[in-house]
Amino acid sequence: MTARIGVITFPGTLDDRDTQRAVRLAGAEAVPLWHKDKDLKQVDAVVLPGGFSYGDYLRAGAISRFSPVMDTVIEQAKAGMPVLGICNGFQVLTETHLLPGAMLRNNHLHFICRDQKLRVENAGTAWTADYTAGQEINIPLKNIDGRYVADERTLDELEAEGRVAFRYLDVNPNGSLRDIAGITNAAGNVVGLMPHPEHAVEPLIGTGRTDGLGFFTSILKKLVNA
Amino acid sequence: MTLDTVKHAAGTPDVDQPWAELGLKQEEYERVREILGRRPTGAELAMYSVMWSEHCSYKSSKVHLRQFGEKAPETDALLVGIGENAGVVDVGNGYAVTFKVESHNHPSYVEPYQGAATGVGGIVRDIIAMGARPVAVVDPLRFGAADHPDTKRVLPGVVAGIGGYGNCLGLPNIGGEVVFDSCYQGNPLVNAGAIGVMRHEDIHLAKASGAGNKVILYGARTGGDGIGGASILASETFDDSKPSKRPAVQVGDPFQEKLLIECTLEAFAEKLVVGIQDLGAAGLSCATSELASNGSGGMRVELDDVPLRDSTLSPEEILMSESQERMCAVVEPEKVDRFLEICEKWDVTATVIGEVTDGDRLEIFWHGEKIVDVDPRTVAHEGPVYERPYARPEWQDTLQADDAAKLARPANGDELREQVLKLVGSPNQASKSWITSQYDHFVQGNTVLASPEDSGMIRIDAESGLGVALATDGNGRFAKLDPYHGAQLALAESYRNVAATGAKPLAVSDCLNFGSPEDPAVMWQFAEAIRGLADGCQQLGTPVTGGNVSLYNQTGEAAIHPTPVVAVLGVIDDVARRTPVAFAEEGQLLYLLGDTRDELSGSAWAQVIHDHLGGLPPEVDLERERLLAEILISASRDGMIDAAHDLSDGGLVQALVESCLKGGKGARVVIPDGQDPFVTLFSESAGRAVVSVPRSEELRFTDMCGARGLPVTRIGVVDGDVLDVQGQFSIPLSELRTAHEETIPGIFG
Amino acid sequence: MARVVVDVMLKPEILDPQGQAVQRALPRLGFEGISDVRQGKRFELEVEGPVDEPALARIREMAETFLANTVIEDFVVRVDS
Amino acid sequence: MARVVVDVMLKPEILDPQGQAVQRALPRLGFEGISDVRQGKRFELEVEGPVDEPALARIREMAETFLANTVIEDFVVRVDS
Ligand SMILES: Nc1ncnc2c1ncn2[C@@H]1O[C@H](COP(=O)(O)OP(=O)(O)O)[C@@H](O)[C@H]1O
Ligand SMILES: [Mg+2]
Repeated sequence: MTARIGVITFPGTLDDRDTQRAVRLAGAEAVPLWHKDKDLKQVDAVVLPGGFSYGDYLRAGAISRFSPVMDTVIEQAKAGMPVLGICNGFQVLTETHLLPGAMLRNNHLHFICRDQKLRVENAGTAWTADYTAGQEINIPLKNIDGRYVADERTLDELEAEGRVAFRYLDVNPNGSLRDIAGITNAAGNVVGLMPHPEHAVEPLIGTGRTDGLGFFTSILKKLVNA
Repeated sequence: MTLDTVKHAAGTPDVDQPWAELGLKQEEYERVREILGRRPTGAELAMYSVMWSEHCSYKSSKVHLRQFGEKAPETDALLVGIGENAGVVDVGNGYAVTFKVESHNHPSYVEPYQGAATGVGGIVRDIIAMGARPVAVVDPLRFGAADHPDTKRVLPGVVAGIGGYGNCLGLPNIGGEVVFDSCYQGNPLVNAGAIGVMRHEDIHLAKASGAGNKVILYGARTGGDGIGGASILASETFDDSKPSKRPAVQVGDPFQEKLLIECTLEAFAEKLVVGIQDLGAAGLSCATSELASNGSGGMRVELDDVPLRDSTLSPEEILMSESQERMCAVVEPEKVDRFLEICEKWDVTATVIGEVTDGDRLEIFWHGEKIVDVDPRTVAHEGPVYERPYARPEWQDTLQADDAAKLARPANGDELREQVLKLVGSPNQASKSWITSQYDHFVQGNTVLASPEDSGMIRIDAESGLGVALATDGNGRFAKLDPYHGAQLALAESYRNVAATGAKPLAVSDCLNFGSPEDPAVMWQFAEAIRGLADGCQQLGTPVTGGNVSLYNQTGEAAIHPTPVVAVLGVIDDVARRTPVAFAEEGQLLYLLGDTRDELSGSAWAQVIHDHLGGLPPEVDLERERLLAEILISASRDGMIDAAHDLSDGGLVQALVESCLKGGKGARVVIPDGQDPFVTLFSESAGRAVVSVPRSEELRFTDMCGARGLPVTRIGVVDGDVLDVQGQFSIPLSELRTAHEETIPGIFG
Repeated sequence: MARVVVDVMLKPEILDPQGQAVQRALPRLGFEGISDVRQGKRFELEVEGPVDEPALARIREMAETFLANTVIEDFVVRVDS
Repeated sequence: MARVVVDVMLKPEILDPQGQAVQRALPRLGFEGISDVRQGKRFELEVEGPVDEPALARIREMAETFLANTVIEDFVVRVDS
């Protein structure tokens, strides 16, 4: 028995097929989910992939957040189902308030695509158990609305509770407050980050590194051992 | 206002029509009347005028473009050739690849962001229309001088537009070019290319057949975009009271296009589509007339059924509108419901607007009245053809006589060092990563190589590792000196770039950017460039599968440099064998392949150091290019080389600097015995590459080159963090990096 | 048909790089004397039916839950005259 | 210090994909009766010194040449009260 991991496609989602591939490479079953369906097809976890859902019009993630599928995702996430939001998926998660803060236009105002070094700050979440706390990884980053902001009180709280899951190293590519690249909710089942682990799962492709595979093996182990 | 119906037109032969304002010549208008046997209706005039424009009819270029067919080399690889939306090439394992390059030059000068964005949108629709999933884009760009204030307006907008559209569409940008030259000041060249992949059986064509089949228009609603011409028609002839305030600028909606891709591919997968055509230039006029002309029957269209964004549009305007993100499909009646369901799933507006008839006329109705009744072939394919006069300009001899040999050369190591830094930091030779980092390279998860590499490479089959490579090149300076050989040099460079990554060159697409065809000198450049390209493709065995012509790129009397941009597509059996440009392994040996001659005319050195353009471009030897390619491909396949970089503008030293910086490793270089250091480093002789060879492979590699007769010279070793040219100069990588990487952000950042 | 305008601006404490970029460019273009620039969004809504208090209340709710993200943005709803 | 507002909207005949996306989403969120949505930009400028006719004229010029892209956009300048 392996785990079933759902990958949601919104109109304008771009990285759904790559994410499915990453899920399969990790050894899990990838289950495509459609934004108009409330039904999650009995998956054990859900990934909200990257892209420009609804063209990022209005605000990134703002329109997708109201998709029927998200009603169920919000409900299940609150009940403990693991949810990972990558890039646009992270933006959707902040719009739903499953994760605090918001994502704004990069401080340099350009789209940026680069290899990005990160530190895994919290290896205790559902999606990071295969990493060690403090581990440095290098995965692609690509976005134009990647600047993480939240008010000081929220930021302090995130830090105090160890909920800053990933921090940018060497360069802060977008002006995110406190170099935050990704965060988790208090329970550790909902994680969001801007960089793209699913683009770093095969040695030949993209940056040529496989530093992102750990996200998908982490969740697989957790689900299979559960 | 009376509707200008066919009947009305027949009864009112003497009405004054604004054919001149619409860009038709007197003879052309007369021919339309002759074809129809009466005067055209307003709607017919609209259609003929856009379809017979230079852009749509290729009336000045057709007679020359024929050579691509006439001289096409024998090949089994070509599945669909010139004449369709894009050519299709067999790449093995049942896969087919379609690719094409197009220009969006003028719109990008007027409105850089939207012009460039809609350029990407247009080329991608051509790829979808062939039945393929688009998998990558490239963007060969040319701007005026880097430090000109208008370039600061145009370049950032163009780059943001290409990125904004392509990124949102989910297409990795894997290559392109950025060239600055003051000849492009008022005429930047924004070319965009795309690649798509499909199975052989999925190839679709733009053709309407099967009487009773339905014509479905789907995608964005039709608005008043890009119909300056039609508003002349609408306002001046038919309704004077109407404001002719139609935007000539089209705004792109990449989100809509992404939906269009997905819903079209889903419809293809369910075999719902008989024929398909994208809507680009000339909008519905083009789509309906081309579909009908290519098909077996006629077509009947109810224009009232076209979904509009602006309810005040006249029928002429609807026919001419260039609203983006629209497609037209021909679908069997019993499959229409399923087709519409798929569109609905993707929130795409879709409407049946007509059907294929068993006649041979294209008939268009408005409010129940017939406003168009034409033979579609006369609109789409039997437009005017001109044999424009051409003549070698008098100044060509003077230009060619003005050789770079007279220019002062660096006299010692210190001067060489200084010029190397100047060269690699000049806008044309500097790193373009400020630009390319605004493009997504990774989306779709199949990118093997992306800029800055010799060519972009995409994996198309994860199981076997089958992949394709694409490079685009053009050198307007060489083409100005000698358009015939300049075009061949562009082909040779692109071909070499593909081979350098380990892929076998298969086929060619091109985008021919020139000045006004009404100038005999420009026409000569154009004719020569095509002759050169067609001869070159014949010799290299790579057929031209399609392309695009952009004329009238000139300001007043001043034309741009003739700029044929050539894209070469290659295939690689296993992307695991690809060769990158980076020197990554200390101790590996550097070999220079090919012959270096004293060829500095038209070079980057002549431009950067002396602002000079004159003389003859480097010699072309296509047999040598073919041999070099074979060696590079074999060496890659058999694991004999770990890095390769072709030599082109900037010569050997430019290639060394790029490969060192990419790999973060220095090199110790020895100038071969008896060679002039300056010529060795800066010459732009064609047919060359530099490779990095593991010591264990040295003998095998040099033996192979020797056996096949390719000159091979050991020139150094990968080592340290300095580029050291022994006995001449030495430059730390950090200093090279600063020079190379800070120029572009310094100007545009 | 009436038009209702919703203005959405970043909260004052949130960094607005777009506004800043505009402000920094102004002196170069020869425009002096602008001490701050903020860039926000303006929505023009065409409302069917009367724009009475219930209608405005609904639009305020729409702005609050959808047009603005109140974590980072403030908004103002007003009837265009 | 006075505040001048510059509203920049796409010309009516130009496609506004953002506004369309918002409008299409509204019924799904339960907001009916909005027949059109256009999305534009709002700039708030803090002006040093008096906002007299010459100052406004300069700001209009700034809007025309810089804040708006008049190929596709219209703008309105007004003093915020
Ligand atoms: N420079 C060229 N080289 C080869 N083929 C060309 C060239 N220019 C145009 N063509 C071919 O002529 C046909 C018509 O071109 P075009 O009208 O631009 O196609 P579309 O409207 O589908 O973009 C296409 O098949 C195109 O590939
Ligand atoms: Mg086409």
